[in-house]
Amino acid sequence: MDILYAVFVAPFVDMVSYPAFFTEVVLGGLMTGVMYSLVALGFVLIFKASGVFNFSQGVMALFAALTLVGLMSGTVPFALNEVAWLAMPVWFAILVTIAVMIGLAFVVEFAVLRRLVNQEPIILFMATIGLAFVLEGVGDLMWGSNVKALDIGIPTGFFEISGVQIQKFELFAAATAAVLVAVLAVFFNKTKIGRALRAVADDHQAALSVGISLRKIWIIVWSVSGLVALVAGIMWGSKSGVQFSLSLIALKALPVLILGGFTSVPGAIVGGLIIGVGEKIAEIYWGPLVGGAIENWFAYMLALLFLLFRPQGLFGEKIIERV
Amino acid sequence: MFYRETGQFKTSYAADQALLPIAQDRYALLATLVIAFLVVPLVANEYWFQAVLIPFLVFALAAIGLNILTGYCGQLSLGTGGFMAVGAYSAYKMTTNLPDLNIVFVVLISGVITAAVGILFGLPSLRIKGFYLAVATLAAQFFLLWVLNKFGWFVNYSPSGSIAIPPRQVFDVTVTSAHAAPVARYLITLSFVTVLALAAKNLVRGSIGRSWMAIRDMDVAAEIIGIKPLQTKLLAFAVSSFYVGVAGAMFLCFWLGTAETEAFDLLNVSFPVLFMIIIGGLGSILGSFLGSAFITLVPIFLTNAFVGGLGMQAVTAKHLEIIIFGSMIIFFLIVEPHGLARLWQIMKEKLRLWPFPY
Amino acid sequence: MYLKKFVIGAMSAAVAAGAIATTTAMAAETLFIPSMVYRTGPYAPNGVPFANGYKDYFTLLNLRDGGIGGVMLEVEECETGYNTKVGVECYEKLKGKGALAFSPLSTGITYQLIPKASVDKIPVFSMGYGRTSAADGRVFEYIFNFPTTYWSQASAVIKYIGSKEGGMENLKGKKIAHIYHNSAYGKEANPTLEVLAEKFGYDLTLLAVDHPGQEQKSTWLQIRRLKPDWIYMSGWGVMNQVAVKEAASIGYPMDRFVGNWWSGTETDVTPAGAGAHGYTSTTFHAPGGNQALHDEIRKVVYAKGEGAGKESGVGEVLYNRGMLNAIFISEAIRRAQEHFKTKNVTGEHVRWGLENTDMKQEDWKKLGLVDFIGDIKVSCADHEGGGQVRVQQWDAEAKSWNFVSEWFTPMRDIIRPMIEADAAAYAKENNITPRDCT
Amino acid sequence: MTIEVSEREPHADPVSGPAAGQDSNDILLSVEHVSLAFGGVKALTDVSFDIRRGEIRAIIGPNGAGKTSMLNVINGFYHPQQGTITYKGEKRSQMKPHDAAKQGIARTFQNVALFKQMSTLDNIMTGRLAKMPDSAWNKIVQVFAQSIYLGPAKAFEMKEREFVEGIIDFLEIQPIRKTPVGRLPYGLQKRVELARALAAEPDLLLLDEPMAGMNLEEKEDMSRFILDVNQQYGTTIALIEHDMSVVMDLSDFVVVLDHGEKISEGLPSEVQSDPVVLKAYLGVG
Repeated sequence: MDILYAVFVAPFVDMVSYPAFFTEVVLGGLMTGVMYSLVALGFVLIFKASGVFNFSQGVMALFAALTLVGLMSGTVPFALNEVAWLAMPVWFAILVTIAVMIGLAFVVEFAVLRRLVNQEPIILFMATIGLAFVLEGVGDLMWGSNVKALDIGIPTGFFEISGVQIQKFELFAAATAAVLVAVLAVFFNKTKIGRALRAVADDHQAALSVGISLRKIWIIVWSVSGLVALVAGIMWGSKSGVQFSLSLIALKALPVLILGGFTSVPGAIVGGLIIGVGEKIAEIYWGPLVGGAIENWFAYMLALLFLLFRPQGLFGEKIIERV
Repeated sequence: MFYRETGQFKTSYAADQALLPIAQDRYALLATLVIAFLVVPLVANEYWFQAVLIPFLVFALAAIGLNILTGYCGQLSLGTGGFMAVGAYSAYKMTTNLPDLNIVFVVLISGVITAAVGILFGLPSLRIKGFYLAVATLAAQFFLLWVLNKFGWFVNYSPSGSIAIPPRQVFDVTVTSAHAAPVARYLITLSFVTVLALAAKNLVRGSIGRSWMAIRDMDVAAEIIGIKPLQTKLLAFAVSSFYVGVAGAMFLCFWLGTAETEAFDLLNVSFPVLFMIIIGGLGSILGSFLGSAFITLVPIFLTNAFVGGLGMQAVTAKHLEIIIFGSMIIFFLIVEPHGLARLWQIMKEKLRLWPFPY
Repeated sequence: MYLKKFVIGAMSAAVAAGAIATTTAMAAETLFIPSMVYRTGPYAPNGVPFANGYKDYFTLLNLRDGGIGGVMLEVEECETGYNTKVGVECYEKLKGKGALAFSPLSTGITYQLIPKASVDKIPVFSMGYGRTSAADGRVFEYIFNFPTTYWSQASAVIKYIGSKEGGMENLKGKKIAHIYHNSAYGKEANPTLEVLAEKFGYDLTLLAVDHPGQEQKSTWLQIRRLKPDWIYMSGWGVMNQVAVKEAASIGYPMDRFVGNWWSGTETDVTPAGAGAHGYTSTTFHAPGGNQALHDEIRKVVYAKGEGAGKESGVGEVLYNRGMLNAIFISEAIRRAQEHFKTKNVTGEHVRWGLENTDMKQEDWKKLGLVDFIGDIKVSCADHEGGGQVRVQQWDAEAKSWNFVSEWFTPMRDIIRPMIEADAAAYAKENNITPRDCT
Repeated sequence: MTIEVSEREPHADPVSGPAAGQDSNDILLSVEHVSLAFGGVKALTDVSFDIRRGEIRAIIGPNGAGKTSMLNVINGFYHPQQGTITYKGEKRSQMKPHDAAKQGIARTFQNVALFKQMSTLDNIMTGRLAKMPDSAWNKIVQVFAQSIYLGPAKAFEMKEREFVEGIIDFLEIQPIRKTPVGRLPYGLQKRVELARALAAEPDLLLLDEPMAGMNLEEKEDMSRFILDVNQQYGTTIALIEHDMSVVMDLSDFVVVLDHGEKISEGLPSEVQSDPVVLKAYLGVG
């Protein structure tokens, strides 16, 4: 009886009796969700356009962040000693990093994708894991494995509205995500390339028949998700410092992916928010009952629950079976 | 020249259905077993047993398990680590709480327990497919590890939450814990793996194996010709989990002796085992062995070659190792997307014609 | 087809090369000291300075006084990446080369080696980590974890908090939260804190953070609501940096946030920048690189370009810890050489050497370290050595750690029985008969 | 779910043409007032007809007439919104495809649905799975038996193999036994698919355009096989075919669908001359 009360009643009583705190939990969840979405976006873009489940997305984020910090601090790649006059201003460093990520896209297309055309999805997935290893090693060799503080002037600190604490950093993150999504939306709907990408996503054969080069598409889409990786890298990097563990944020994006659907940009956002809020509420109001640290698996269970009702994810295309 | 089937005529369906229809293959297998059981124990030193051979065997078995599920039944899973952990912890609980139960049974029962858990987490596979299922199995991975890590009962309330296997004997020979001679641990592992690998081979070429492959190749058609999808998939989950569970139990009992849940986490087990079956070859028992060899041994050999051989700095070696390892994965996928097993087949087909290609 | 042939060739070549390398001959007439390090992987930021300090001290001994007792030291690093399986592989490899003592530098690997050590007769020295109950030398003959353990540390922290609150009696009703890495390592302190909570009547909240700990929002929301008077953290790797950052961003008073000795390094506070100012952590040795020994290392090792890392790294918290680890081992070797009257000591000799560690301030002074660490006395029954714990604080302007407390002696009267109980349980489970130390 | 719309006796139904008045155990399967729609799109509207034991029944009609949908309804892959299927005298409401298979309904597919990575032999062997008991307990026993292989499992396997070899000989595909079906030419794949269906020893065999994309002699072979199956095994066959000449030669009785409705049925000769049919086929056949 007490157990039933503790599980089904107490948490809700708690929520309503401390509305300020509850709001803070929900806000916190939303903000965390945004951070997840930033990572998930990269996956979605590539999967949508090329059907590749790019596991190296996390490492790409790390690599981008490492490059950015390296450039800002004027580190000499591989030599790892800092030269003052090499240090770049933030904006310039970001531009150079973007260039690097685009270069990476070319390399990946040339060295990997082009040689694995129409292979099984799982083979391509495996290839991206191999890619992750390579990037990880190269990143470490190039920029060193110590923790680097990343400060591009994102506001920190907080302000309170009627007892609800709001982090400036998180507001900034949310804004960035919004802008990013807006840009992507414009890119996909307004630009010629964008439409081409959508065409490919909808039907490869058709796209090819109207003469859209798959290779070009790949390069573009990998560049774009490289850009997304950079944004994610900056956000997470300024939270925890730039270091190897940054690559593990990929794991945080997976439940978001299945929840939102591998092929849907809005899905990545909404999925992120749902996961964020869901896991925070679960952790804070139900976690203590079982000793906490439940959010990791809870995120996946939540996603799994959704899948049982929508096997293609919240926004994924409907799967139609026919013979 | 030497590898020919000419002159080997099959007089019965039985002969044609045999495990290895071609004589040379049978001899090869026999030779391998003789070497593994008789020669290796004489020549190998502790380093080879503990750091190379035993892990290779343990992971080969885990790979067979995953291959049954993913390679034969087409159900992608990333929960391997969780299931191995279940096997290991079951083995621990049984050995410590039922000291008289023979370790052989402990290991097998651990597999059965894991199979039950596997069925449970296989249920979503009725509706969820492909990468969605893969990520869904992560729920199992994380949940199982959390449970094992959270509740003291599983570790007999040891404050550190890590488990250590006590010494146990088979025919009065100690085979578990650091007190066991490495060769003893190697031999018992090898025996388990040999028997279970043969069993798996038989299973996948029988009617059950065919029903799995039918589901893999085209589940809709499979259902229309009279295969129950859920039952077949769950069976695959059960058998696969049994193998993975046994592998987990051996991981603890015959290899490391002590473990904590981190030892079974996603990046330590689930992914590597998936790499093994993809690199080795989906839907191939031999491939599971080749894959395990590749993933567990190549890094070790690279390091030793760099540090021991070329006298490189340990850290630089590690970085290069990671890079080369990654490139090798990509390279092999490009050369032969169907894995080392297929590469091996191609070589055999070449051999058949050699030295007269036409 | 050629490609495939090439692949086969390349692979067999790699295997062959490896096979040859794996069976390299044993070391010559030198003292072989294995060094398990992790300069790669998620914990590399902590592993690198430690490894450097460890290596540099032995290099110093070689360059300055030609090794120990006239025998040169051969230090071989093996990269574990903090991965238990790799660690075991390293152990087997280095063991074959006549290793004298292992410092696994990872809880997971330590647990692996505990059963092996007594079989292989090579001592395992897990300095301030690993299995706390290994402090009971009667059960864990070959395991040493002096100068002090997680449980002692926790009790010392409570003492520190008591002193700050103006007496242990004032702990009653105080709220203390323990944020811990959800692993064997992180959980170590929990039993102690619970026992002490009953004794001193503070209420304890345990908050687990899962590996890797990049995302701790919910933990810190709970802190926000709980408003604990003190936070104690057993963190590791990225978890520390995020925690410090989060604490700063919710405006928690940093001087009431105490990390354990794996959560108090330069690395942990750098990303938070100025926000981390005032963050404290425990330690069992002094921070800073201005001791005589450090100068020696700079003069002898780095001047000759033999340094393992950057000279600027000398004196970092974890550098000092690695150096300390090396000192304990080399002193044990020296002790063993004198006692057993042989230059080429074995693992068993070194075990004796470690067990008879007894270093007072004057001994440390001889080594060029003043007020660096408390007195240590290890014995057959006590492998913890009764080391003392001190609290250091981060100064974000000066970018340096400084002591802010006296040395605290842990509550041995409470800890020791717990240790013996756990050790006894282990002995029973693995049917070990404790040796007699009387 | 299915809604009963007709309480009338099937063979009292005037639309069943010559079938009417036949005594009911002569009727293997009867389709009554079946309507099927996907969302708004109507695939079948109020279709009714019987299939008599031992006959070869052709279902014809222009593209998009709903022929394949009809087969899918019969073997339980689609569930009609209205109408009932009576098979072997018992009315069937909901039914899963694998149950249909168990009750002796086998089929081939318009665009071949073989198990690409498996050999011809294995593909045909899968056809036998429909005959095996599939209680959970039996499966568990099977797992142990088959993993040991020697003994009962082996004996059983051999029995199955012999039966399948019979079919292989019958369809003259011995040489491709061990070839992965993915590598086979289209015509042969169709044949293997037929073999797989036959392996299930079906009472009712549904063939969806068995000769699509075949050249003349392949068609002749296939026609021969179909007739042989019908005569030697007495299997009832319902086939969809475009090639009118083939239909005329093979079928005993023809049902014509157009836009999901039955516009005519009767003996091939009758149907051929039916003005409605000609209109529907205008310019087609």
